[in-house]
Amino acid sequence: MSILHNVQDTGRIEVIQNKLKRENSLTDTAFLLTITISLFIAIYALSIVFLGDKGFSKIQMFFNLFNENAALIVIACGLSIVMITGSIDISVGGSTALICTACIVCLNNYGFNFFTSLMLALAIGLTFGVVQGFLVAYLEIQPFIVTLAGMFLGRGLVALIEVNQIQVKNAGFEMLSGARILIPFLGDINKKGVFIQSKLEYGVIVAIIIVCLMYWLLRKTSLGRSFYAVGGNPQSALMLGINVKRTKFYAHLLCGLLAGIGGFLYLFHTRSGSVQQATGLEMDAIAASIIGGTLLTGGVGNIFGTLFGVLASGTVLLIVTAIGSQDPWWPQITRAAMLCFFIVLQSFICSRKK
Amino acid sequence: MQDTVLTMRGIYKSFPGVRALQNVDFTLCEGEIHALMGENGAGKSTLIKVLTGVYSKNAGEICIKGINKPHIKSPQEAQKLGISTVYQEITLCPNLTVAENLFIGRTNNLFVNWKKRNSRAECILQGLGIPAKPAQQLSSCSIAVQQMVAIARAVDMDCKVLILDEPTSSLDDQEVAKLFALMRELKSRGVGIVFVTHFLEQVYEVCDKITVLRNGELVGEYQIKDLPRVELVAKMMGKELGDLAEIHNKTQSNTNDSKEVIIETEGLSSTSGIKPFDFTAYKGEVTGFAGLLGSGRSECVRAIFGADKVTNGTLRIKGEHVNITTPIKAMKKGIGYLSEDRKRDGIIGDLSVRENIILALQVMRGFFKPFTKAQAQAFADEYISLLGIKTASADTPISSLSGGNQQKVILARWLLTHPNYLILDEPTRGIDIGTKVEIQKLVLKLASEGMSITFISSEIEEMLRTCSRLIVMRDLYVVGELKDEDMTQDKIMYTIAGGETQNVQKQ
Amino acid sequence: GGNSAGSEDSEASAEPSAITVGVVQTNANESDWRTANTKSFNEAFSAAGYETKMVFGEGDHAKQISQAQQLIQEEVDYLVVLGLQSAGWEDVAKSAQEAGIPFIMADRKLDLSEDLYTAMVCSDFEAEGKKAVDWLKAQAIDDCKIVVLGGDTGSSAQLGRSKAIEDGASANGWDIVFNQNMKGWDETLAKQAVADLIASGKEFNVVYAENDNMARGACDAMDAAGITYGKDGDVTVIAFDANKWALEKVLAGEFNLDVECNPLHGPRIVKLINSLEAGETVEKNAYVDEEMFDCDTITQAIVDARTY
Amino acid sequence: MSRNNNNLNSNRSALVLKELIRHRLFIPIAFLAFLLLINVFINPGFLGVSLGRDSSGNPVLIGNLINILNNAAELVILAIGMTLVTASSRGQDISVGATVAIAGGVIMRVLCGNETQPTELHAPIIVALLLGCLAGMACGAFNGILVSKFNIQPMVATLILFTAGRSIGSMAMGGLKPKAAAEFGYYGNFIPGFPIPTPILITIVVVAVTFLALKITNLSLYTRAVGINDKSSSLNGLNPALIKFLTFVILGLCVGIAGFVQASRVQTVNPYTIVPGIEMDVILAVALGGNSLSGGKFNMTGSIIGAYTIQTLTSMLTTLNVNTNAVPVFKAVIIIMLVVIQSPIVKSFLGNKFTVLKSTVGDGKERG
Ligand SMILES: Nc1ncnc2c1ncn2[C@@H]1O[C@H](COP(=O)(O)OP(=O)(O)OP(=O)(O)O)[C@@H](O)[C@H]1O
Ligand SMILES: Nc1ncnc2c1ncn2[C@@H]1O[C@H](COP(=O)(O)OP(=O)(O)OP(=O)(O)O)[C@@H](O)[C@H]1O
Ligand SMILES: [Mg+2]
Ligand SMILES: [Mg+2]
Repeated sequence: MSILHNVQDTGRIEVIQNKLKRENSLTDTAFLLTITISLFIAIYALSIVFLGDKGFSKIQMFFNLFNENAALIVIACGLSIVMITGSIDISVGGSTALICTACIVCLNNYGFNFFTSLMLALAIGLTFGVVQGFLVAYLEIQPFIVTLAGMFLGRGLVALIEVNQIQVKNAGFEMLSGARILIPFLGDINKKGVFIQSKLEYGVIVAIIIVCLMYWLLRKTSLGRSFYAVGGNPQSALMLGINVKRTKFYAHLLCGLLAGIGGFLYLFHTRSGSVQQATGLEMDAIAASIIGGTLLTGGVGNIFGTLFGVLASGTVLLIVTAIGSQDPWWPQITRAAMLCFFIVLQSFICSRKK
Repeated sequence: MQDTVLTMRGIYKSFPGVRALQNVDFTLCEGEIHALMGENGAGKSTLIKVLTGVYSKNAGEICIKGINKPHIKSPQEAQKLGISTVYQEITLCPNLTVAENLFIGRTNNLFVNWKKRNSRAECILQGLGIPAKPAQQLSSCSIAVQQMVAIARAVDMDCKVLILDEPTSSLDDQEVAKLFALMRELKSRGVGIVFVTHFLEQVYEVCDKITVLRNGELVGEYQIKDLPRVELVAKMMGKELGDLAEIHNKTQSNTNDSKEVIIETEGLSSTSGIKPFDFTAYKGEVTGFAGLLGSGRSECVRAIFGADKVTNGTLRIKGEHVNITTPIKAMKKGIGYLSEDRKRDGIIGDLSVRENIILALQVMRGFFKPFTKAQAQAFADEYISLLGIKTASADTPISSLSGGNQQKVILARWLLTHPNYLILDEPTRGIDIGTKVEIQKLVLKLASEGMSITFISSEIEEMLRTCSRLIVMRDLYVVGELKDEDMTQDKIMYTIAGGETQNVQKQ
Repeated sequence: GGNSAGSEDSEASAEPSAITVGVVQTNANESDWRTANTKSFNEAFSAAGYETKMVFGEGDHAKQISQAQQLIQEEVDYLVVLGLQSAGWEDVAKSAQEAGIPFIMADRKLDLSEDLYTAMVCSDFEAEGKKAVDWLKAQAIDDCKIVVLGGDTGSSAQLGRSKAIEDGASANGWDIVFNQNMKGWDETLAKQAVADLIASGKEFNVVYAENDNMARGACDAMDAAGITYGKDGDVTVIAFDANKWALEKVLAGEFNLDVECNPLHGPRIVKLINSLEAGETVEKNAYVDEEMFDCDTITQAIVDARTY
Repeated sequence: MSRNNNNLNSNRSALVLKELIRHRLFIPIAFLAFLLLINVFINPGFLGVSLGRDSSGNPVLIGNLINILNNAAELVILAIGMTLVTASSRGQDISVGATVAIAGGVIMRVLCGNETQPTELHAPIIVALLLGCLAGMACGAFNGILVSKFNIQPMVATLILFTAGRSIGSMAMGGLKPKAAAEFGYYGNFIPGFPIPTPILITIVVVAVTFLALKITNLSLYTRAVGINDKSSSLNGLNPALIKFLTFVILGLCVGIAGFVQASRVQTVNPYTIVPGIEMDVILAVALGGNSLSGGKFNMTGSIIGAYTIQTLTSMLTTLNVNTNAVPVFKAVIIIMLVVIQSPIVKSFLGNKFTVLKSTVGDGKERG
């Protein structure tokens, strides 16, 4: 573009350049990510110092944070993506419950194995994603309502398939899900003096791979960037030549797919299914995304932030449990108070930055 | 002599209650800059949006570079066909970086190479002298820079047709000059350019041909040399233009008015960063704030209105010391403020024209005293006819009016409150020449009736015509005050360039 | 050998520290039964000088599992689990075993193979239901039309009690006119359901409510519609749990039958832990004994003896 | 001449019909009517209302319709508040279920003190009602401050009380689960001697007050203005933060009243299970009434109709003995159906079809 160089004007640049000095070069996304990571590190470090005797000094405790939250990490990734696109999906808890029950029924009664049940889980997740994506993107129905219907549908279908609680009775699957990665040289000595080696579930590896994959997708592919554009301002995105409808559709599809994977990890971890399975999972995932610096208004968010969001909210839960209480109401209230602290702090820092 | 790149034939487009385009033809040749002119609401933006697939047309044919009836269903397809567009409202994504805004949606590449992208962007930004970093988030740039980025994006595309819908509305002279140089360069490379603006001088400076629209219908296509200004204006308005000289005369007589002080500030400053300033407004006088883009004109008046938090200084209204912390207090004291960014700070999109008109007065009346529907309708009808607002009905949502008509609605809103002191921050931005003159006349009429008015505009002539005193600003400081014979373009330029700050003068 | 020596050492050094018992409870006050249950743990353990660490799953199965894992990391001496769901506890049991923490199930039996848990203190919900069914059979009501108000779907109490009445109905030719699970074991929904039922003109003469609270809700609805119930009424009311206030209702003839479901697990677990500490072997699969109270035979003394 | 007139008339009636169909409330009302019709079809006595007597001999109205109107009380009251919150803050309050638990808990504590089976009320009922409303409004204020002062999105802000509310309710009751004396039950059931269920009367009063308030104040204009564009609103002298705050407090008041009615129904409260999942139903009611969940304009009547639609549906499915856990499937199907026909895209698609149809019919007439 030679012509661009022809038009030079340096005088004006200087005038406005001092304006630029005031402006932070960090984008909103990067800024919120930094907050989340530092918050997580801070609270975990504090728990080690003050609650070390409640298990926080153990390495396994840290690994458990991952073991218990692998599914949530994957699901929250999906939610972050739809939230970045300016949409929402509250059906993930329902679809997780459906996946668990459907897979168990098939594993136990229809001779499914690990692989075919995985395919089933993906198919269910994808179906949710595709249908919801279609309704949201192409029929322009409010995502909250569409996915609320999805949530109802998922939970309701569980009851139609199997009202009872069920458990996986499939040797192959049980063997695989019981397998653990033993981490060499790491472990804790318990108070009876026994050395217990640290273990990591295979689901965690899947979750980490997915986090990296999604990070790459959001950062390095044009689809990922259009998620941000559409979330930032759909009207502008359209004018910039982005196929807004298709982008929204893909976001929901991806979220559905990740809910499928997450649901399967959930099953892989708990090996059980019921109507009540994963109640409130959607809210946990949304909370984690938000703590991770994804804005519900769209356009801002980062997958690593989401990962740390899950870890941070998981740590909060650990802390609440570790402190314990005779009165049943304190844990939830403490948890909410910490959530409140996170959210207010984030908004405070954001407004200070502006 | 030239090949046509674009022909539109018999375009029809209607919105609920409005016929925006009726049987419009438009032809664009290679290497030509073609002005699309018309009053507010004439249908210029609509024609452009039909062309780029934002709206689907009701009837008509489009032919691009020999492809008959190309399938343009979305801006994306328009881009693929070599049409690149800068829309009237800045249409970029505020949450992305400058570099991304330059490139997103343009390639079919699945992957993004950030390094390459940023260095390319750096190159483009530097080439155009846009003071922004590629990795900077767009929302942290000023409006003008955003507009330049939008232009840079459109220009950088390898296009056959470039459409610029009022690209200059928030640019200053140097930036406009830069843009024109760019347009000429592109023209010489055979790109056809559609240029929409309300600045007649700009049209005559760069354009080759003019197509005039009026009320959604085609008036005609003219060579620039065949159409003198006066005639162009007449064509746009469908009638002869009122005499501008007449306006000026009135202004002169204004200065002799009684000198009752309405507003007086002393060392006022606000959180927006404006430096302490002194300012006095007299009854029946039109004052103006002049300065370059971003010099803090808006900030001054916002501080008076209480729109930004005042940090220091005092404000007296009619000699009485008042403490204005919120707009409502200012309104109750008889101040009105028509804000600069119409879309963001002015209109309330989904509310009807009627509700938009009565809003400010209603708020002043209080929470428990709503107007009856009949009262509200009466107010709305009065001002719709007074200002000649083009709207299907008072029930139409304001967002479906054209930019200029929206502006009139907002003006009506403030006139309805009958303020003693009315601040008009860029009331003429994006408004056609006819309306501009009307608004200027209105300002003078109001002033002659005793209202004190502050009129801010990026067009210095406009201010010279209407204002009897000018406050000149630079870099958030008030650097001078000009009146009577000092009020010439040169003098203003000189003051902006080298005048001393108010504070320094005092010492 | 080495292991036990190590444990003796640490016990010796940490002599003053009391036994800590980690309890994974379901929900906090889901019903009067649960409140009594929680109280029983707290009182019995503090009386025995144990330190109690109770956590609440708040209706979230996965949360319960992670809480249990955390208690294992925290190295409680005993782990008592009242699972929201019976499935999915294998990993927890294995971790506990590996860490040498005895795993005790309470309230409902979990799906675990025998080698994974130490003992259980559970109610046999199906047996409870069967008692009620047998009693109903003995009443010889002709043309039984039963309304079943079930508890939280999928909880083992609901499953067992519902199964008993469903089996009973098909065996005895009774007619179940309504069979729904009410979320949360609560009065309100039960009342609404029965009111809707009455309004739509369905006839019934037995209410089989799977806990006291729901029975009370059903009675409220019948009151409002002027339907008589209880001892001399048109509708026979069967309830479960047998809280004190419910027994008062049985005594007053408002409920016909209340089947006990004993929430007092605390003392039993203390006994269990004591024998484990003493190195005795305990019986793995012992169900809690439970009675039932009939409005014809109940006495004031029985009601007074009830502590919860 | 007369033929001409006829033509005009038929044209006009066609126009009226078209207007009717275009009306924002057409689909919600039509759908409610459709549901009621199905109910009548299944159970011909559905619409019947009979005068019965309760066990103490007082006259009471019995019937499915009465039950629906009765049971919808909380939903309707909450939907009113939620509509305003949605309009002003462009988001929804998902904590209403949890805050109803708080309000209910406070009311029970006030009425029963620390006893589990109190024979008489510890405080006048009006005091309990006021304190309950106060508790609700305090929760609303908390949410309101987060939303308006800290600029947190409503769904995120209310996530906090959504998490804690039920526990706070339990704390307010001191972990007890008392049952209040019978006279407290008048407000959730019947006032002796008066056959219409009290919740219906309360709903009527709340709805009437709402519409009156919308008429004699600028609440409607202000909420919409703030919801559509809060920057412009503030430059027009409005205080967007205050108005958002106000709508949350109003919702809090609704929560207090709903908690009162709900507690009175069985004279006890289980904070963990009171009004389970009602937040979703309330939001649904707002959406089914044709309101956009992204704020701005609102339609109060629509929300109220939406609330009754949901209650009719729930009620219908219970009496049909559909498994409670499978009920959501039907709800989901119906929601999707309803939102799909209400979606602007589908509407305009059908609208095009409709005009084409009309114009051909009109042509035919003209020729005839
Ligand atoms: N989305 C819309 N919905 C309804 N009416 C619209 C819409 N967009 C434009 N119009 C109407 O179409 C007409 C033409 O508007 P348009 O924006 O094309 O005017 P314009 O010539 O660009 O004016 P301006 O110079 O003020 O920008 C106006 O009367 C306007 O009210
Ligand atoms: N020298 C400066 N240093 C820092 N910030 C500045 C400087 N000059 C302007 N700004 C900022 O740039 C922005 C634009 O300024 P403002 O809108 O007041 O300009 P203006 O004179 O009203 O011009 P216009 O209305 O034509 O845009 C403001 O946020 C202002 O604070
Ligand atoms: Mg335009
Ligand atoms: Mg300005």
